[in-house]
Amino acid sequence: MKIYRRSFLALGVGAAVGTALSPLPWKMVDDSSIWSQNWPWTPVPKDGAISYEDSVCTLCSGNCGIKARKIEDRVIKVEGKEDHIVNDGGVCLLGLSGPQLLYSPTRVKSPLKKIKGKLRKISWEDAITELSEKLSGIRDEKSDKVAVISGNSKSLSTLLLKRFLKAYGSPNYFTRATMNDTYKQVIKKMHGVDATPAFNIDKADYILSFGSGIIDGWGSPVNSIKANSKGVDNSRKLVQIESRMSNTAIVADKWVPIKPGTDITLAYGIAAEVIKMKEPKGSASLKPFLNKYGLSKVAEVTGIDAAQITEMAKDFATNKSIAICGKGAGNTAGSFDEFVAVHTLNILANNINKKGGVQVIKDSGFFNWSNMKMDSVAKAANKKQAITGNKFPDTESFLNKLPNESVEVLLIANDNPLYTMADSDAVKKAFEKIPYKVSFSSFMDETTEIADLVLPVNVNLEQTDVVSITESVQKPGIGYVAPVSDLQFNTKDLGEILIETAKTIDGMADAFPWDDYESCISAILGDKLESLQEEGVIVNEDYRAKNLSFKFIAPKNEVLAPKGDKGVYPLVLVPYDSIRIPNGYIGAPPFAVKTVSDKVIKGKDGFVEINPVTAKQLGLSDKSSVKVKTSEGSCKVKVNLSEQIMPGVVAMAKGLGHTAYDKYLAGKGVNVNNLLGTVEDPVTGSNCAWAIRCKIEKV
Amino acid sequence: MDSALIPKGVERCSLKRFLLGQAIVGAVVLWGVYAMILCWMKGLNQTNMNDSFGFALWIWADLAVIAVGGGAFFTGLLRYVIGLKDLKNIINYAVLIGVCCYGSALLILAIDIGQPLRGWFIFWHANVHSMLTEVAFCLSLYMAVLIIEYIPLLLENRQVDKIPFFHNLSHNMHVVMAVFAATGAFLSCFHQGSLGGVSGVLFGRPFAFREGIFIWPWTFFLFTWSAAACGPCFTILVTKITEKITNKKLVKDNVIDLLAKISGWMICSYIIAKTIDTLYWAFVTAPHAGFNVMDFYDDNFWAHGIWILIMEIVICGYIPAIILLREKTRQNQKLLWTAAILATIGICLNRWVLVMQPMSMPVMTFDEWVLYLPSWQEIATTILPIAGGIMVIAFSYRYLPIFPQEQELNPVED
Amino acid sequence: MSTIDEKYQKVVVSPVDEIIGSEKGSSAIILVFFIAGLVASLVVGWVIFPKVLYSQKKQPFDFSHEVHSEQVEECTGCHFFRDDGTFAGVPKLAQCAECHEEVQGDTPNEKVFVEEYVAKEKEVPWLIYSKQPDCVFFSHAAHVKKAEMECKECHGDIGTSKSLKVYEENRLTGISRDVWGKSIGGFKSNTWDSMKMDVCAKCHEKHARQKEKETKHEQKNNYKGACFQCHK
Amino acid sequence: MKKEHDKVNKKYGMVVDLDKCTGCGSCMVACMSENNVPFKEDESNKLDSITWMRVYKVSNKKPYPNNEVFYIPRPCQHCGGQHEGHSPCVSVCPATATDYDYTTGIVSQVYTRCFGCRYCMAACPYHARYFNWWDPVWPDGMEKYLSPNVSPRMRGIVEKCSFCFHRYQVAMEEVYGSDDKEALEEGDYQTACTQACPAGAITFGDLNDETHAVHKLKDDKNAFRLLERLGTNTKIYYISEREWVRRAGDNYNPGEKTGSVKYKTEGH
Amino acid sequence: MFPFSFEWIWDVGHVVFHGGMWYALSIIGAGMTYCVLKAAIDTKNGKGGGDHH
Repeated sequence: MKIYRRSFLALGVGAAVGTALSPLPWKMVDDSSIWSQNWPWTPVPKDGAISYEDSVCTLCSGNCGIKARKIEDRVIKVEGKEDHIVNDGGVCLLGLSGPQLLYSPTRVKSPLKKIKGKLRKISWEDAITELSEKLSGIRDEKSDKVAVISGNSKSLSTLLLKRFLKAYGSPNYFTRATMNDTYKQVIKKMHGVDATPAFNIDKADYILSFGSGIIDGWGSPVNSIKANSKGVDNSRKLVQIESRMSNTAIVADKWVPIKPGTDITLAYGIAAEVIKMKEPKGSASLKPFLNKYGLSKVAEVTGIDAAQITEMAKDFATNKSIAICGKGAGNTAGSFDEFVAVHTLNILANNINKKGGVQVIKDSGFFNWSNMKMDSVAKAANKKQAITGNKFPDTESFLNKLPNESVEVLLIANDNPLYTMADSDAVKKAFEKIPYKVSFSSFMDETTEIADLVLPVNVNLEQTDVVSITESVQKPGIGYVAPVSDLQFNTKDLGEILIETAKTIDGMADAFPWDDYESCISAILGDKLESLQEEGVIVNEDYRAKNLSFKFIAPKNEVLAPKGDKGVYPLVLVPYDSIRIPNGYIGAPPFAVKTVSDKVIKGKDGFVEINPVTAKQLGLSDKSSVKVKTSEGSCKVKVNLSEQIMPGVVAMAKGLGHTAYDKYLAGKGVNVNNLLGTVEDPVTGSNCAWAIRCKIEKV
Repeated sequence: MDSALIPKGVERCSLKRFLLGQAIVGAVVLWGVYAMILCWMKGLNQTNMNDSFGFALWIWADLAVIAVGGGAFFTGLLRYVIGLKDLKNIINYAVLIGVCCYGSALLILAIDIGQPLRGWFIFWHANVHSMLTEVAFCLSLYMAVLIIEYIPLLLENRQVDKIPFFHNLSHNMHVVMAVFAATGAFLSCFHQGSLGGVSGVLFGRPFAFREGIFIWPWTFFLFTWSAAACGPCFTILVTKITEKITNKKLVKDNVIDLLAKISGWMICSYIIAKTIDTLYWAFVTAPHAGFNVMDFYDDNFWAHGIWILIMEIVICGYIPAIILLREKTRQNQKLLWTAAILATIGICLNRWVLVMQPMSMPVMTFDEWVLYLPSWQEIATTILPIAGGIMVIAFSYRYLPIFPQEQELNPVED
Repeated sequence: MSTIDEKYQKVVVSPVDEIIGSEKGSSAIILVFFIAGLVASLVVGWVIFPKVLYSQKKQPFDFSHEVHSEQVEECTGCHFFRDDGTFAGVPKLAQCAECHEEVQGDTPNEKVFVEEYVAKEKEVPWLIYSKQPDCVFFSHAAHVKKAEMECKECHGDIGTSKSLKVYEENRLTGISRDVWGKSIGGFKSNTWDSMKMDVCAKCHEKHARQKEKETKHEQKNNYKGACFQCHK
Repeated sequence: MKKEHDKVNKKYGMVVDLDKCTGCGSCMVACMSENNVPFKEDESNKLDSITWMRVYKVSNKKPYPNNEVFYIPRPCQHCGGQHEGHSPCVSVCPATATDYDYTTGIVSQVYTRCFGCRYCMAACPYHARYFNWWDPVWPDGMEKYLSPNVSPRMRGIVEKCSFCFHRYQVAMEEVYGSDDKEALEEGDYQTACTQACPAGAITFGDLNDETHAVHKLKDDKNAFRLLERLGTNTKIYYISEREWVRRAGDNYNPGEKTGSVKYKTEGH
Repeated sequence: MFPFSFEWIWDVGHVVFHGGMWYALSIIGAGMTYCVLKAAIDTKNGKGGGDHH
């Protein structure tokens, strides 16, 4: 027994010594650390040959030139394309997130059809048959009961969609009106031409910005930021007039807080002062009308110091100046009167079609559309008016009219109205009435979730398309969207779907004479296609519209009051655009969400920005929970005390509060659109609401 | 039942009672082990540390246990190298406390690092300029020394001692113990210092940064000095607590008094040096970096207020120093208790301040103060070694002849 | 003191007697047990352990470098450099298919290759002996083109091999055994016996010191701060 | 010998024009995309959110309407320390997992060497270092966009901006492989953030090379560095015409003038 | 850690630091070896009785 115990001990000691003298323990120690360096659950990206492929980004209407870095057939990074007319190497964070969108699990991976309340996979063949049967079935009787909601895209495929609806026989094509659409009408009315504006802010010496977020996504976002930097290099002076200090106000030389809605008065007030200093040709007709805008009155209405107004006027009159408008990113239409007032300043500055001024750009004519052959149904329908009447076919107006209209089929492309439109509860209700909704979305967004048929389109890195580049770029042109990635899922280009469908509907085929999408593009671009594909872009050198007339228009409104009863809703809620939170039809990808400040989202909570003075009056402290109520809705958020906002005004970021998409986005913050209502501009008919009255209650 | 294992001539409580007590402590240990496993399996997301608070509760606990464990090396130094014979009556216990403290420190370090499997890189790929490397080397070497100092005690267990080899081993180790003790003191001096250096060299963190000599900031020397000063107080404190729990006098008053007196002189000299250091830091080092010393104490008064400095230096520094220096006061049991507790709190507070405040404090002008509250996993894993230490001490006390004077002071009548 | 002495007296007398009793015989047995433990654990550590640690994997089919190097002279003929200087490594199917569109010769491996891979346009899942872990960035251009090193120096005589050896994979780390080296003890006699970091470092350091002597420039970076040159 | 040493070695650095920076966040995302930076469900706790390049919004703290703000992008500052290589983090790393690359002046971070003691994070006053508290997890399919040039990091280690060192490696491959290309040109090696910045606010290059833009820009009268007086000797320069912005770059005692406390460091 | 490791440099830092470490390690090692060997010899010589202390 005793021997056994001690022998056992000896055996153990021997084994210990032997083990220590063998590689086993040492190799195990080494290998276990190497194991920790190569854990099987940490991905190892596959290596291969690097290549770059050029394209144009279509995630917003900025249309930057991009190049995709690829390893074999994987897109690993999106970069800005150097020397491109729009962005010259720079790129915004949404564009950079392209690969995340391309490989996102929230993408719609194949056509889907709602069967017994659930979206189920179907083949493309079935999907197109389904759509074509649906459309054919009602074409003879009520072709005008089919409507389209499309994003504000200037791509060839969107034009095909417009053509599709026209050839089908419905005038009901709606799009979201932007500041450019309003400005176009101003140009039409004041200069008598059909043209698009562009603003040479990079070459102006003095910029009066009426709330335009030059670096917050306004115009072509990257291009505008570049223009701002050039301006900084040239020591330009930028004056930012708005109630909340946006990023643009931050880089501006001067932030001028203004009482919400009084921009028209200020613009004319400045104009009145300018005219006193210099009297441009033809401005005589303006003079009597400007008499209404005495300095002291303007100061009182706008809440801006009279001396400051005089100073602005003086600077404006003595420099190479430009005035710009279109609030925030300019993704919503503005008030016609306000735009006229601002454009009046530009006329006074004598900068129209001049270097550093407002460029009036005519259509390039690069797209060579053949005459469309329409059958009798289409011809008859084209005489009809759209649901919104003869005004701009704004999606918001359409949605407002929807409750009293019957629409049989609604096609939705490049937009997510259930999220992006004001008062989404009302939109949802209106949508419920429509028996058949077709979504052409790449992602399972809010609208796609309730669609009856989903025809998933390619994302920007898979698309083939041609876009016309106009937004705020000094030289307009067209860009070629090349597919830089293989298709990741069973999706198609919008143009492809439309052409295939059109061919199967009686009477429509003639309007779509091309064999396929590819031949359609080459037919429309003609001999320009080859150089376009090679260069990626064709610039329109001769772009300025000629023979402009000049005409001043008196405003109908002097102050644009935000919707709501001042007694019940004492505060003004301003939704703001942040370039870090894409708020269009594409939800913010994880990269973008990651950059958002903890004063905008914290956990799942959203915030409302309040001046401490206002907060004190309401008895609120930083980070306390509150309920924001407007006439359209209410939501729960937290307070973010900020010195960067006027007392009496509160602000909330756009782009949050999604219910669809993935865990990286859904459920974070609130969708400020739910709180907003629409205000139809009396002239343009577009929604020109930029704020709403609200009240804030402690929770 | 276990009477064969209990040293001769002493009285121990019943095994049942002992095991019951151990079970309670053992439950705490299990809780700690559970938290430890969570940290190892799931990673450090189990803690409330963050990118601003990369060093937090654990590092403080590390520094604190090592500081209070300083009693081991300093008593060892006094006993074996300087030759204060009287201290042989407490050296065993000082070593035992040291083993617990250093064991705790190593265990906490093993949990604290993000990649425990690669912990050995600190030795293999050592960067000799890093204070942490020095800490790791000296800490593990000194741990080895402490174990060597503890082994003879283990071998003196009644049953083990019966085996001639172990008996001889124990005897021989006793013979050369002075060499080990001297090496231990050398190592300990360095790593106590390098622990001070850990924050003292952070020239990017003006709160922690100190001037110094060559690569050694003042905190290097202050840490060694303070550990030597307050460590014995902790030894006294633990001895006193043990006496309270066992309801027995275990060490003669003259031994405690000697240790207390030495500790008093050490604390006194340390706190003067600390005061000078603080003044130099407040009026030279901090302004040099563009700071007013009051910038260092702000935001949340209870977490980072100036009281913490006053508490550390005046209440937990000068007061125990004064108590321990005067024979009359240090021989008053209540005041001795007070001094020992205050000195222990003081040194822990010092380590706390040097770990937490630099993390909390904004350095860039646009930074903000950061508040940090440890998660339960951190607390459990920090309590784990304390509970473990209690168990080790309890077992050792029960089965090993820790206190040479115990029999004499508590004659067994049977 | 007497009590303590008494205690020890007792210790020596009572049960310990038995243990010390049969001293001679027992120490021999103890030695035998000690040696048994020692030898057993040495065998486990040096012989059995490496067998267990590495799994043996077969390549999809066999390949003769010898045959190919008769047709293609340089290694870089197949293992080529891309225009941007990067190294392509093991050839892709398309490259092989340039010659192997049809079955050439009559080896069964050729048939497998053409039928299973070329015809089906499936890349061959080669197991790469010299594959370094993901954290390593190795510039073939720097070594082969700039420093004009021979392939052999790291890869050995693979270029003249008639068939592909068994691929051994470390079960724990997932890395090819050729990286650590065949010898479980980590000993090496040829430059290509191991491809571990210290092998790289040793060579770099040697060159740096040599260069330092020649140019009188401090080559600090080559023995300090060089980690980043190969790690990513 | 020192002079020669300077000539041979590069010192990459960055100059950021804060008057141009718009806070758009492109640099942050370009960096995340380039460097396989992971993301998790909730990134709103900025104390555990990995953003090698982080853009701070800094206010002058004055009440409305005198409040002013600027944005400042903060990558790793690649400190050189008082003598080349004595960066706050490099000198403290116990396992040499972070190191000073003398040929480029870049502070490296070797993820597989790091064992996660976080001492470097304690040492860095810029919060430029990030710990991987979690295992990196990409949603299904998204790992397809990961770049093979940068290893995805494992849980339990520290990571930080590397000045896109892998781009230097890739650019050097071309030099090594080419017969006629002797050295890198300015445009050959640029960081992802520099390249992406829509405002052109970031300039990157070799601070030692007179032909590079940064060489001149760093001596601009309005140039400053963050926490210069601590002696960190950083390689990120900032430019602003606004005095208060420059003053926010460092801590000042009452009465000290902005920019009055430039720290004397080797090589300057 | 070891002079044959490529990370080793013969400079003051390495020599002082590692010198101290190896010095301590060798004392501990040598001391323990001595104790163990002496104890083994003592045991062989039949010691282990009461002639301690």
